[in-house]
Amino acid sequence: MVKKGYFGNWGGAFIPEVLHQTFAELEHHFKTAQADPAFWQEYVDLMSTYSCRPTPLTHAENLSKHFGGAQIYIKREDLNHTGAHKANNVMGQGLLVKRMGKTRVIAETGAGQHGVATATMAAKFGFDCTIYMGEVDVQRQRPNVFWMEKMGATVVPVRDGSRTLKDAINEAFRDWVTNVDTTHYVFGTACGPAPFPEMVSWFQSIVGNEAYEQMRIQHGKNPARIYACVGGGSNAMGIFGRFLEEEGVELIGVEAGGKGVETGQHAARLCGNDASPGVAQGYRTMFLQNDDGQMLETHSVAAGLDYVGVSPILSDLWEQGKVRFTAATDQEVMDVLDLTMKKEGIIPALESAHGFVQAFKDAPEMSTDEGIIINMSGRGDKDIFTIAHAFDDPSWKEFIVQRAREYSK
Amino acid sequence: MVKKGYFGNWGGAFIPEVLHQTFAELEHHFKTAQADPAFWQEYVDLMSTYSCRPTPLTHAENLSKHFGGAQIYIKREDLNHTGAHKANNVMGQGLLVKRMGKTRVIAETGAGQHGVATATMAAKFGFDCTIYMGEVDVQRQRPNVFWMEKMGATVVPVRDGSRTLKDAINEAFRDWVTNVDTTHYVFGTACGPAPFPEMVSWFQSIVGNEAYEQMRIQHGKNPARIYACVGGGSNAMGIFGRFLEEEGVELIGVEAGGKGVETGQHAARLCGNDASPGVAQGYRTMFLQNDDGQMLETHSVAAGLDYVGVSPILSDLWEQGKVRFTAATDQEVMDVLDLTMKKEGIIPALESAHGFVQAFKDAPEMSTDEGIIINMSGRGDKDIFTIAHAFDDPSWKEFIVQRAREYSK
Amino acid sequence: MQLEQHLRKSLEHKDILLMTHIVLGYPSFEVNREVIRQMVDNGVDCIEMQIPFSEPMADGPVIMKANLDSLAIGTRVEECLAFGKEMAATHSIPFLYMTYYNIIFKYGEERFIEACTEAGITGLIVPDLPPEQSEIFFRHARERNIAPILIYSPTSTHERMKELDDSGSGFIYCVARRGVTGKKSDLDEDFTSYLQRCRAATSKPLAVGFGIQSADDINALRGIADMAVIGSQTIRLVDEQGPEAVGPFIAELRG
Amino acid sequence: MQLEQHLRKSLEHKDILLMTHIVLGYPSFEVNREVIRQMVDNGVDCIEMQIPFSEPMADGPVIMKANLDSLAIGTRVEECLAFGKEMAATHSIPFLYMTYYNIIFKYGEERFIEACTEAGITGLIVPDLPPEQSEIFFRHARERNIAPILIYSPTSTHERMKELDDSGSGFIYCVARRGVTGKKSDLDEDFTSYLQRCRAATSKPLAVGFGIQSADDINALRGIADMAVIGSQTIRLVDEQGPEAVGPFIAELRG
Ligand SMILES: Cc1ncc(COP(=O)(O)O)c(C=O)c1O
Ligand SMILES: Cc1ncc(COP(=O)(O)O)c(C=O)c1O
Repeated sequence: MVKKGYFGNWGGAFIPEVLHQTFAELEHHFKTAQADPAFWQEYVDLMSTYSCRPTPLTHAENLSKHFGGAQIYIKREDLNHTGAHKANNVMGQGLLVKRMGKTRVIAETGAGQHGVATATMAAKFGFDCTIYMGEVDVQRQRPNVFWMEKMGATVVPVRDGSRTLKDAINEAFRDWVTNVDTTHYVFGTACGPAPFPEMVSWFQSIVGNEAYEQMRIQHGKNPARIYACVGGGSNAMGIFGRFLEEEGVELIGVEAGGKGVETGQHAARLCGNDASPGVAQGYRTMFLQNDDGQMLETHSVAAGLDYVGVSPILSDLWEQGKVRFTAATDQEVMDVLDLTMKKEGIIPALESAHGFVQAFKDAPEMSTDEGIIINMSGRGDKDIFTIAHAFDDPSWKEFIVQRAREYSK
Repeated sequence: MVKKGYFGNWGGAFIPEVLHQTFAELEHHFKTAQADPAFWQEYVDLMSTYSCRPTPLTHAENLSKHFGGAQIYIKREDLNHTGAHKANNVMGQGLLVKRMGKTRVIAETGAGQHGVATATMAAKFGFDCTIYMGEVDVQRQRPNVFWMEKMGATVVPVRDGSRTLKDAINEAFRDWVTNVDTTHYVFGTACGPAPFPEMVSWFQSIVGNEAYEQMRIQHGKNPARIYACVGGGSNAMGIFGRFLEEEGVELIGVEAGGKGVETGQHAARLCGNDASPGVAQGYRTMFLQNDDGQMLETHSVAAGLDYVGVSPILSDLWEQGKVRFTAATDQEVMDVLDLTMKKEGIIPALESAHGFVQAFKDAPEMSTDEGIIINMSGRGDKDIFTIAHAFDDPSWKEFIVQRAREYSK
Repeated sequence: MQLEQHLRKSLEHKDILLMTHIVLGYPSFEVNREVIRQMVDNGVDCIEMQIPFSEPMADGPVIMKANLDSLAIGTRVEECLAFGKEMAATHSIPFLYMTYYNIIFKYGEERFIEACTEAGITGLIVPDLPPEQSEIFFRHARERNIAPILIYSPTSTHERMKELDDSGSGFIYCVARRGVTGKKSDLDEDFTSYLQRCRAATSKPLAVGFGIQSADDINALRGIADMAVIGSQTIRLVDEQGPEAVGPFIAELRG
Repeated sequence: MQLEQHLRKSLEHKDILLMTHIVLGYPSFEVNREVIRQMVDNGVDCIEMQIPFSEPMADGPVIMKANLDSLAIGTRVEECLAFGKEMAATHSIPFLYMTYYNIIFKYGEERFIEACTEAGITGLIVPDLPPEQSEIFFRHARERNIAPILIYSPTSTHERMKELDDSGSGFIYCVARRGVTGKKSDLDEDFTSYLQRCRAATSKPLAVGFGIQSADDINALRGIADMAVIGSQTIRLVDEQGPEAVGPFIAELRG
């Protein structure tokens, strides 16, 4: 028998005692909500009136023709309110927070997407909100910080450790253990202590449920393959969920290959050789760590994939061979971004573009009556500072320099 | 009898002879498409798989409570692909271009939204694309220029006249008369020579059609009032259309009051005293012009409202007293933006925020069982450079200066 | 018929006429005056004086800039009308106004035509006013013997040309190619067959404009057109070499 | 029962015991050695040595920084184990390791406990390891007489306290308040009733930690707790005044 909160060898809830009671309550409310069809209906209604669910499934005809193989479909999580799938999880947790009677939410954020989504949800539900964000990420994602603050949230730059996502998580936990009575920690991905992996995956399952129906209508049958980028794993779990038990649907998770999985500068947990089983940030999974169990620095052009751990549910699916894992390098991501914009007029987030990379590698080998879905977890136009920078765009640089000149006067 | 292409005293097609034939063809294809239910179905299908139509109608419960009057509903055009209602018009015209067998599209753009939408459509349909944009706007909207270019479009900065929207329109016409055989000019709003005002309004009517149904379901009856900002007038025509013949629905168009309608620094055509009937850019309407008929400079914090003319259809509705026109100042817009973000977690475009201003003035006086709709024509997060600047945000400035320092090295 | 008759008379002893173009108030009325004098002295047959407009949609960069610069130094419509009157009184060739419709519309169509009559102006070129769009304007113009000049383009069908012929008078302005003023046109085979189409549609004299820049261009028009229109080229010349360069340039064109 | 017996013996002639905390390798093992010597010499009853971890989630800024700085200069787990062995051999008081679970997990739970036994370590504090999460760890620890110290918090219910009591041994570490290490706690009425709840749930000695900083704090614990834990305060002291300040500080605490 698998232990509560575990997925095979992975998961669990490695939490300080002070959180024990709050996790018990969270678990209780989550399970009650899960068993209550009215809750899910409330969630779906909220998402369809406040965000734009169901999000479309776009048949990328030009890309399909370009590669001459599989029919490529793109699940458009970019069209969610706040621009990414993060909204699904956050709004769902918002409803739970209301049920739990708490008045304050906190969250970690890397790319800033989850922070913006949480600040948005807090504004909508009238919660106080504090967002923890590594100082490095605050610097590279200033626009997101601006919006979070405008939405009424307090953004706390985290100056410890690698000053990125994992440090923001640690800091959020420190807040939580201090303010546990009033506060819910809105975990941003399918990681962390149980029940977060399961709960986040449950809220995100709305993506796969929609895609399943849409694919039947638009393609007439199940997809042969489904691609999703894997940071913490929430968008992947979201789209994979409904298809896990379907025959003949291959699921592919794409991790951040950074400068190459052989360089050590990446965030490939399940497809490289640098990760090993470990326990940190409250859960057991494959971590990028050294022999002593100290976490390593990671690298990706996509802040949202730049993380040491991965969903324990995905570690389990990996171990069972139910999901194939690959990596996309920063360079491949930029190339694919370029192609996708030019061919389809669609701007994937840097994170999402990782899924596109592998899909584009595989599509030409497939037959034209097979369909594949790429989960486009978010939109890239929020990443203008990163993307314009990565493309080394001269007029962008000139624009920034000129703006700065005005501000320095 | 009203003349073809006229709306009361307004409209017409004041075009150089070289365009006569192409307008005849455009008119023909438009009328054929309009009479063909399959065309509209193709359009709706495209919009629901490529963009996310129907866009939601969000009940802004917090704002409604805050003002204690009418129930405020927000029509979420911000959730369209590319972030504004502009996509509706552009994708519709894209389908017409395909029917006409042309291979190249051009467009003017002010805020950049219409340019981005057109570049996106061109990428999707495989058209060549050139976007004309006033040099002033190129400078203030560089991120949009970056995306247009990445989507494969050529962006031409227009250095004549006031170097803003109207000059971009003139330049687009110059291109069109030169390349009329291959090229369609994707006019961005419900202005310009006939059949553009009618055609753009037709494509945008999808907004009001949806809102009509959604309001019945969510509010149980028609709204008492509907608010929309008015630049050229396309989003206003879009949401007003379905309700024009409905009893008891007041329609309110909100123009750019800039620094105040009494200061001369505004773009209030229908609600101030500075405009008079005129003919320019191919159509007859109320223009901001001097006694000689020379166009005046306009001002608005919202580039998309910063325009001398207005839809001839709206001039007609104004003359008939069927739409009430008011103005919102730059300052009112910033205040309302702040409130809306904090209360609802929603970021209206600066343009759209004009509609919110008037709605918030009126709502407290209304009864709680009345409903109002605000058309949120676009999202504000694309305007980060303008909004952060307008809020005079110190950490934003610091961020820009620091970025520039890296680029100046 | 005043204008057409005038042109036909000139055509009795010339195989091709020359119409030139200036933008009023650019760079100044004084320079306009001098340029016109040199044009008339060197055998120009007809002059179109453009009243500047802030939105010169059908003009290319040279004329557009002249429009905007003229307005920038404060040129007013009344001044243009007064200047036109002075020119018509001073010189014996026909003078026309070219402008965009809004200038006329805003001034009042009847009032504007009245002013033309008073000034001795013989024709009006309004590139953004197709005949369908203002019945009043065309009626008044014809009643007052001010020729509304209509424009043919290579994209015009035969039917359209006939229609335009019915509404216009004075002459037909054939634009040599698609596009705006100022860029050189290829006067090639396609062009010749286009002009044949024009000739077949109207019995009015044919003027050809857009990109006519040299004696060679004018020679190419001899026999197929009745009048050549020099637009942007003289503006460029004045910009670069001053008004005194205009006389020799025209003389050279006249051959 | 080794550790608990040891503490009970000490409690026979002291009304409250003192446990102190150091982060291994911070600022260096040499300083650790000196600090421990001074602690022992001045009457500390028990020392928890923290093996640094890169993600010290339950620690406040002072101890967190010490963890990260120690790792930054290259501190390895093996070194920590060797140092612990040296200390246990040198001094006669009980030594514990405090660390996060991943250090133990990665080392191998059995192997780690083996190493503790060999080093003469008597207890283990693992703040992110609730008893449910590793049956193996708790079983092995108890078998090898290494006390797994469990933690009570003000949010723990009576049932939970009983459960924890069943799995832990040595003593119960009662955290004085919600939050992380390093900030002062109010030892007020709520706190007293919390400690009464703790006492009712276990017969093990009660240690109180988190924000205990002064002789006054320790006095407040007399009679309601068995051991006071000084954490961040000595690290601050060493940072600011050097290791030689530790002896006098402890002496003063002991009163
Ligand atoms: C757009 C987008 N996609 C993907 C991710 C990665 O998260 P996950 O793997 O949980 O979907 C992020 C995280 O910030 C994101 O912003
Ligand atoms: C978001 C948005 N709203 C409104 C407008 C104004 O245009 P219209 O009046 O045609 O809706 C624009 C124009 O760029 C826009 O971008």
